[in-house]
Amino acid sequence: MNTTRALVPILQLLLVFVGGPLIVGVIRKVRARLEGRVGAPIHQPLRDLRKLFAKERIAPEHASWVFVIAPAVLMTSAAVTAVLVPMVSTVSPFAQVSDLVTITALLLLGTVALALGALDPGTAFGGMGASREMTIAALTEPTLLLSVAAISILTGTTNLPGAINEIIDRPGSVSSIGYVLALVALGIATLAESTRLPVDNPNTHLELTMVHEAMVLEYAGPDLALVETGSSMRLVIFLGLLANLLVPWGIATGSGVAELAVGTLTFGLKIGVLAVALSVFEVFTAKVRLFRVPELLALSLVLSFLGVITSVVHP
Amino acid sequence: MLLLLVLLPVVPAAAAAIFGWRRWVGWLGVAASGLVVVGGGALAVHVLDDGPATFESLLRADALSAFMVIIVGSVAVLASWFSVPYLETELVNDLNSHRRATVYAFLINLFIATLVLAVLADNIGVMWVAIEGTTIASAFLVGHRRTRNSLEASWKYVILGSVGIVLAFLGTVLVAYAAANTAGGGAEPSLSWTALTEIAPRLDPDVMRVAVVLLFLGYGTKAGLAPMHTWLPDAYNQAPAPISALSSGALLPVAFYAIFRMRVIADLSIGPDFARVLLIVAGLLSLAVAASLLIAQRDYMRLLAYSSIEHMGIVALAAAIGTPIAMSAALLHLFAHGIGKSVAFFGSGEIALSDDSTRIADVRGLATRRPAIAVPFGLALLGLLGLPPFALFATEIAITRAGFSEGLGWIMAIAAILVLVIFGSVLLHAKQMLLGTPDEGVRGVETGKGFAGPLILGLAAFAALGISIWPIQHLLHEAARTLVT
Amino acid sequence: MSFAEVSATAAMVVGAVAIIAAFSIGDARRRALVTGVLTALCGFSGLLAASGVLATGRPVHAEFPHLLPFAGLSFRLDPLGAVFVLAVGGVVTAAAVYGIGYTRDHLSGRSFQALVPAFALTLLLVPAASSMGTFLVFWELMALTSLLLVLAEQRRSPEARDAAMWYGVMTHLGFIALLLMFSLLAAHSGNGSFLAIERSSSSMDPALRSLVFILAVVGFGSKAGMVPLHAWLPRAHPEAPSHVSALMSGVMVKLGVYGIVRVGFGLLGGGPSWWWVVLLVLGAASALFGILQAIASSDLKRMLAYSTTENIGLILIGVGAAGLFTTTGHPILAAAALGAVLLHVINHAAFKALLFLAAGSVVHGAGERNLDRLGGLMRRMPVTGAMFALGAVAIAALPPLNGFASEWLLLQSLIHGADSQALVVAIAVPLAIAVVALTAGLTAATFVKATGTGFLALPRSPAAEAATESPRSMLVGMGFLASVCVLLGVGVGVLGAGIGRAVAAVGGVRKPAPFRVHGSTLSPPWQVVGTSMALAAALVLGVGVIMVLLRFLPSGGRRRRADNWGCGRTQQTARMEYTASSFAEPLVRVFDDVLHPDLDIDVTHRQESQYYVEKIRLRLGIKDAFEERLYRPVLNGIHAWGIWARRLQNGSVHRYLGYAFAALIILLVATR
Amino acid sequence: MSRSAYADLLNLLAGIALVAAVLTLWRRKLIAIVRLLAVQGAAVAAVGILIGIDNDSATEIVLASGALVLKAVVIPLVLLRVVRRGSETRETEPLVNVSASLVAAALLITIAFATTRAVVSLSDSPEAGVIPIGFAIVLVGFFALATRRKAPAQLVGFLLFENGVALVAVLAAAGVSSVVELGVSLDVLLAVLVLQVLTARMQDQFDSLDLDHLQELRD
Repeated sequence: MNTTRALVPILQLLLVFVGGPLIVGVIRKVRARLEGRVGAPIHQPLRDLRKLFAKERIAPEHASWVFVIAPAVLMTSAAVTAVLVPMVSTVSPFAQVSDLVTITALLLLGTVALALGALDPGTAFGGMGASREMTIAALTEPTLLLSVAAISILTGTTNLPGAINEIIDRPGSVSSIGYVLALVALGIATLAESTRLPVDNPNTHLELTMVHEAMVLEYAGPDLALVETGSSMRLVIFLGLLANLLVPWGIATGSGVAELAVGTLTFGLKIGVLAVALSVFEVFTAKVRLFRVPELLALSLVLSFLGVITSVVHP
Repeated sequence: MLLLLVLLPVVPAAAAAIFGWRRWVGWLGVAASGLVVVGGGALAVHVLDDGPATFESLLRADALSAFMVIIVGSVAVLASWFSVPYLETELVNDLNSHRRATVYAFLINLFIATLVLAVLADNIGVMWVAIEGTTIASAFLVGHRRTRNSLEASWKYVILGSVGIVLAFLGTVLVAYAAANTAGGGAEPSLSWTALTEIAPRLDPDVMRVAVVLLFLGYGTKAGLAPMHTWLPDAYNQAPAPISALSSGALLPVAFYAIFRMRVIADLSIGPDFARVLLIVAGLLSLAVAASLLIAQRDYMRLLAYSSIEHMGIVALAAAIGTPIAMSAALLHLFAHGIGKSVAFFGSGEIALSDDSTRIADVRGLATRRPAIAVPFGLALLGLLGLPPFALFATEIAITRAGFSEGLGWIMAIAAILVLVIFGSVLLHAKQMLLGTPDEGVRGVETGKGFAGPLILGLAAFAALGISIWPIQHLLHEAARTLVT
Repeated sequence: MSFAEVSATAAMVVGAVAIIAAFSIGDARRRALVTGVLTALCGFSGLLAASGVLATGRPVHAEFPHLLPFAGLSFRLDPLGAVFVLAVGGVVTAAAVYGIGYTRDHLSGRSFQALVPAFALTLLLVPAASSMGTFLVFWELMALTSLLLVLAEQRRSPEARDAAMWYGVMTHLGFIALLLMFSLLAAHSGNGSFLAIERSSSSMDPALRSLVFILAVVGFGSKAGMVPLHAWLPRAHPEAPSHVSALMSGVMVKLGVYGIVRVGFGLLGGGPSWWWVVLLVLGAASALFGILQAIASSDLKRMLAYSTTENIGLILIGVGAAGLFTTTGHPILAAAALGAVLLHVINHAAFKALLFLAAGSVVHGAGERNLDRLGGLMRRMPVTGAMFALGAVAIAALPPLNGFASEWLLLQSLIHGADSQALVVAIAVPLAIAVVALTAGLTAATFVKATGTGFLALPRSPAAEAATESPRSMLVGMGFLASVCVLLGVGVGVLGAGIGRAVAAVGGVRKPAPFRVHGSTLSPPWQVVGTSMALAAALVLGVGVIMVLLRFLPSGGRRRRADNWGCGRTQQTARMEYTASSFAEPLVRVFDDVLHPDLDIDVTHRQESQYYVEKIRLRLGIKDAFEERLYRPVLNGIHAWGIWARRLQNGSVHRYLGYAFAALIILLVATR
Repeated sequence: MSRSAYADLLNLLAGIALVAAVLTLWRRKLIAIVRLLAVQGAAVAAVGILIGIDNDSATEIVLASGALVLKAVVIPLVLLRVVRRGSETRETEPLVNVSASLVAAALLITIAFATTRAVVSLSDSPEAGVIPIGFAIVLVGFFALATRRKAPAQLVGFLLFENGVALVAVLAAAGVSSVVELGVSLDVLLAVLVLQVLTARMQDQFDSLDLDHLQELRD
């Protein structure tokens, strides 16, 4: 019986590791279609990764060990978060440890590692990317934590599987305006954290406007692959978190194998829908000027704060 | 035995008069003061065992006067010990003539003798004569340097001092008058403390109220309490350092001794509140004057003078509280302040000799240039600001606590804030003098090794009092008990 | 004699021997070594004593009635005090070992070497004091010794002298507040011992109790560097020698927190909820203001000092929340919040001291404190760089290390406390969560800036270029603290039982017990054990696996060193790098209404044409808002009062006689 | 001598002393002021002698006559010698102009009488009745001391002040023993001598007796 429990983390890890690049492929495909282009096949990012892993490893001459270890730390934080966040089933050996506050801290660890890795080569663009990334991360942190607070106040616990079970069993306790506000704020934070369009244009080539891309300019070969997969895994984790909090039904609550299969399928479906919605949203919005981003994040902060206030007053 | 104590300092005075200033005359003075301290100790033991000792009707010693003799004696030892190298340096660099050194040696011992007499006097008239004697003895000491400023200082010192002291005599006369015409009539009413304390409850309150005001103003002048404090900064600025130390360490406590004695009679005759209000007003006024004049002070001798006024204000507040703990804290405060202030004055004396100026702005980087002076001077200043290893810390805490337990919380709070302003200003001025990089070479006179002795002994005593008062604890407790009605 | 008593007496004896040794040993180098070792032993035995008390829960007593006139000394180390003595012992041990190498050449004077053990002794004794006189005397001795230590390098730097001035006056202000507070308490309870005060303080009338609490917050807040009274902290800590500023920033400020907890919960046994809201607001203000100043400052040690204000702010938020929960009837939540506070006290002591020691090592090696002139130290000073990076990860509350453990627990107690019925809690606690969250994000940004610009990329000045690794003893000192950070990060359970006893010993707060909240059990603070243990293992394992897998790639894991790509430009120089000021510029721009940066840029054009620029110079000055608007007017007012008062003593004998005459007339008329 | 005549004589002498004190506020020339001081000294000493005769105790009479010689003759002569040696003989404009001084003197006399009402009521002896006048002299002397610009004038003010106290002492002198009386007068004599030496020193250092030179020691 507990074999399936042990299976869940490995399944989730594989699912996210492979699903990440696939989702990026899907977003690019939908975007191309909407812009009237054929666009590359969905599994193109996977092919790119294979190519990158085959290349040789390069590092700037005066960079220190930080440059080398940064991609590995980013990848690990993403992997550990993937294992913790209940995507396919709420039953897993790490359920006790899977806590909303811990997850936000792990994601912050990944961002900090990447920023330090970007500063190490000492190029102007690395510094600029790191500075902007840390500014945005510093301003999204309160939003994340406040929405986490709102959710855990409503569901009574910060433990994620416990919260999801709570929502599944008693949807009534969550159906308050506070919950909606918290999720909207979480959505904005997701866009900012995974550097999607309104905050940063992922496929821009103009260095001055880049945030995420500017940081990884100096990485090549396997290091670049690690960074790319790490970033895409973080995107999937965010989308999974949003999906499970918004629409938790379909996640495996017991430990039966059939339930697990159903859970995986529904998770895949939910992520696909969200990815398409995201790319449709990206087509219609333009990148916001860097010094307008704090105002956007201030909006999400206020929303999440209101979420907390209303969820406190509500019960 | 008591007469011996009073006459002890007269011996070196006579030696100075006959032989003029010699090194051995200086050391004789130190020995005499040392004997005074030892005598005081023996007296204390004697008094604690079998009650007050008397000599005819003139001298009487109870626990309080024994403690005061110890205070006067120890400050006298430090001052006369420091005078020896001080005068030698002045003579060697011919800043002063041999004749004036003789006058100095004669008068300083006379000064000590009158102080001891004042403390041991049984009759308030005799005490008055002794305290007026101190003013006269120290008048020429203040004018030791024969400059225009020292003349001005001594003129103000004598005029203001004598005016105050004559007011005190008027008060004494009124007390005698009241004693003569008390309801009981009684035999020939003498002015001795014991007699007065017995008949105090039957004294006429209205006359006593006027008498207490006059006595308080008179002895308050000698104690340096505001608004009668104005002579103090000028006198300490111009007087040679050992004399300022002796005056600050011994004369002010003796004046306070008179105030304490007077307060006992006042409390018995007109109730405790009258004297308490007077002392509180004087205490807070002194602290306020000291605080406001220390903020932008430019002269480090005057700085030490205002610090004396501040500490006398604190002692006045302690006396106002009146509980046994507050009184023993006040007495220990007088003792510790005397020693600490003497060390500070000795340090400033050396600085004046070595930098030839008493202005704070002219002295820079002393810690690097002359650590031998800077370290004791700095430590003494820290002690005077009430920092722990030294005694004033313990007394200030005890006084504040006693103040709050007597319901005088607000007054203690105001006093604490003024002490804070003083702390900041003195720290700023000390930083100006002691720290930083020294400028050009030595201007004044090279001060030799002889100066270190009294400084180190003084600092050791100052710290020892702060750590534990076990040896004099019983004496202090007895002395405080005599002052509490 | 129990184990705790033996180690406590050992600490005192060894400390005294260290002071004597400092004065008696002639040779400078040997003196530094012997004093350092002895101080370390003193600190370590203090640590043992504290852990003894925490393990058994039995306090250590000592009485010396004859010392300190009118008061006598009496000591009682109970579990609450032991938590702080634990932090002090650990940091003293590390700093002393570090000090051996650091002060070998330029600070090996007798007086300096004697002051460090004296300072350590006072730090150990303040939490152990159990009567008014004892507490005040060691509090003031601590202030005096640290003041003299800040002056250690006063010959070279005028800032050290100003810093000592600010520090001296501010600490004395705090002392005066404490003196008045303790006098109020002692007046009411009759004698000065804490036990007597504790018994009788409940019968004081509420107005006096509030006055006592306000005085406590002012007195202890000024020592802790709380916002309105923090001005001395960013001045004094950077000027002191690094191992002393590690002691000051790491543990001395914590004794301010100890004071507030001891008075607020112990002596007064809790109070009305507005007390705790005041503390919460002050804590939030300190946290925000501290971290914003830290981001904007490019002086390494000044940034660390401001970040101390921020962490003290977080701790005060925890204490305020704990107090609030006791008043609104949630004793278990209060215990959790207080547990978080005590845990963060120990954790912050560890990583802040580590960061200051690393900064000291940078100053020792590169001789430069300004981040804009450092850089490239990770390759030149690998151990110091690694230590600083580890400290930075810990302070940014990132998972594997101890910063995360206490921040996690603080947030847990706040979140679980938010949904109580009382309106004041429903408003204050969410605000607190928002502030804690914002500071967490900003701290991460600050320490990425510090580590990134300070240690990585190319050195920006010849001094940084010629940097050399510090002597071995400094590295050992830092290593000890780093291992403490990792140990507390991974195995925080080791402290669990002790902190539980400390919280219970505080009084006014119930013993922490596990409780069920909507399905999940939260047993403060032990539950964090499971999380951090597993997390740390997973992270380390993950990174290791990935690094090994990279070996098996077709390229065989060999790494080719090549020039930066830098979008096609070659010839990389240090001037192209982002400096600390430029890194923080976006955040400074976002928070410019708090920081009031005065930015002036002057551009020098070439003679030939106005369009060609020869040189651009940017100067970014950040003023401390409180200093400008609060301290400056007060100081100017006092100075004006001083100048005006000179008229009182203008030299005319007539005026002096006039004073005497007026006094005589007024008194005569008054008594008629 | 009958009681009433004795009381009237006492009042007369005390009155003369008070008038002399008030007149010093009025006169401008230093020599005139010193002469007034001599008159006042004589009057106070005469009161002493009168009381001595009344108590017919030889020591009191001897002491009072000694004081008479001292206060009426010796001190004024010494003062005159200093004033003549100095250049200025006129008191410059005093701090408080003459008319204001006289009004102040009147005010001070009323205050003295008011404060000593209790003292008079305590005992009905004729000497007690005269004490308020003694107090008035004390206050007027203090005022003179505080407002004169010249050193000798200030010295005279101090002596007036001291004579007032001596008068009160003699009148209320039941309990003050002879030893104390001797000590007091000795001290006062010494104080005057010290001030004398200082005035002489001021003369050769500032070659002017104006007290406004003594203002360098300030904060």
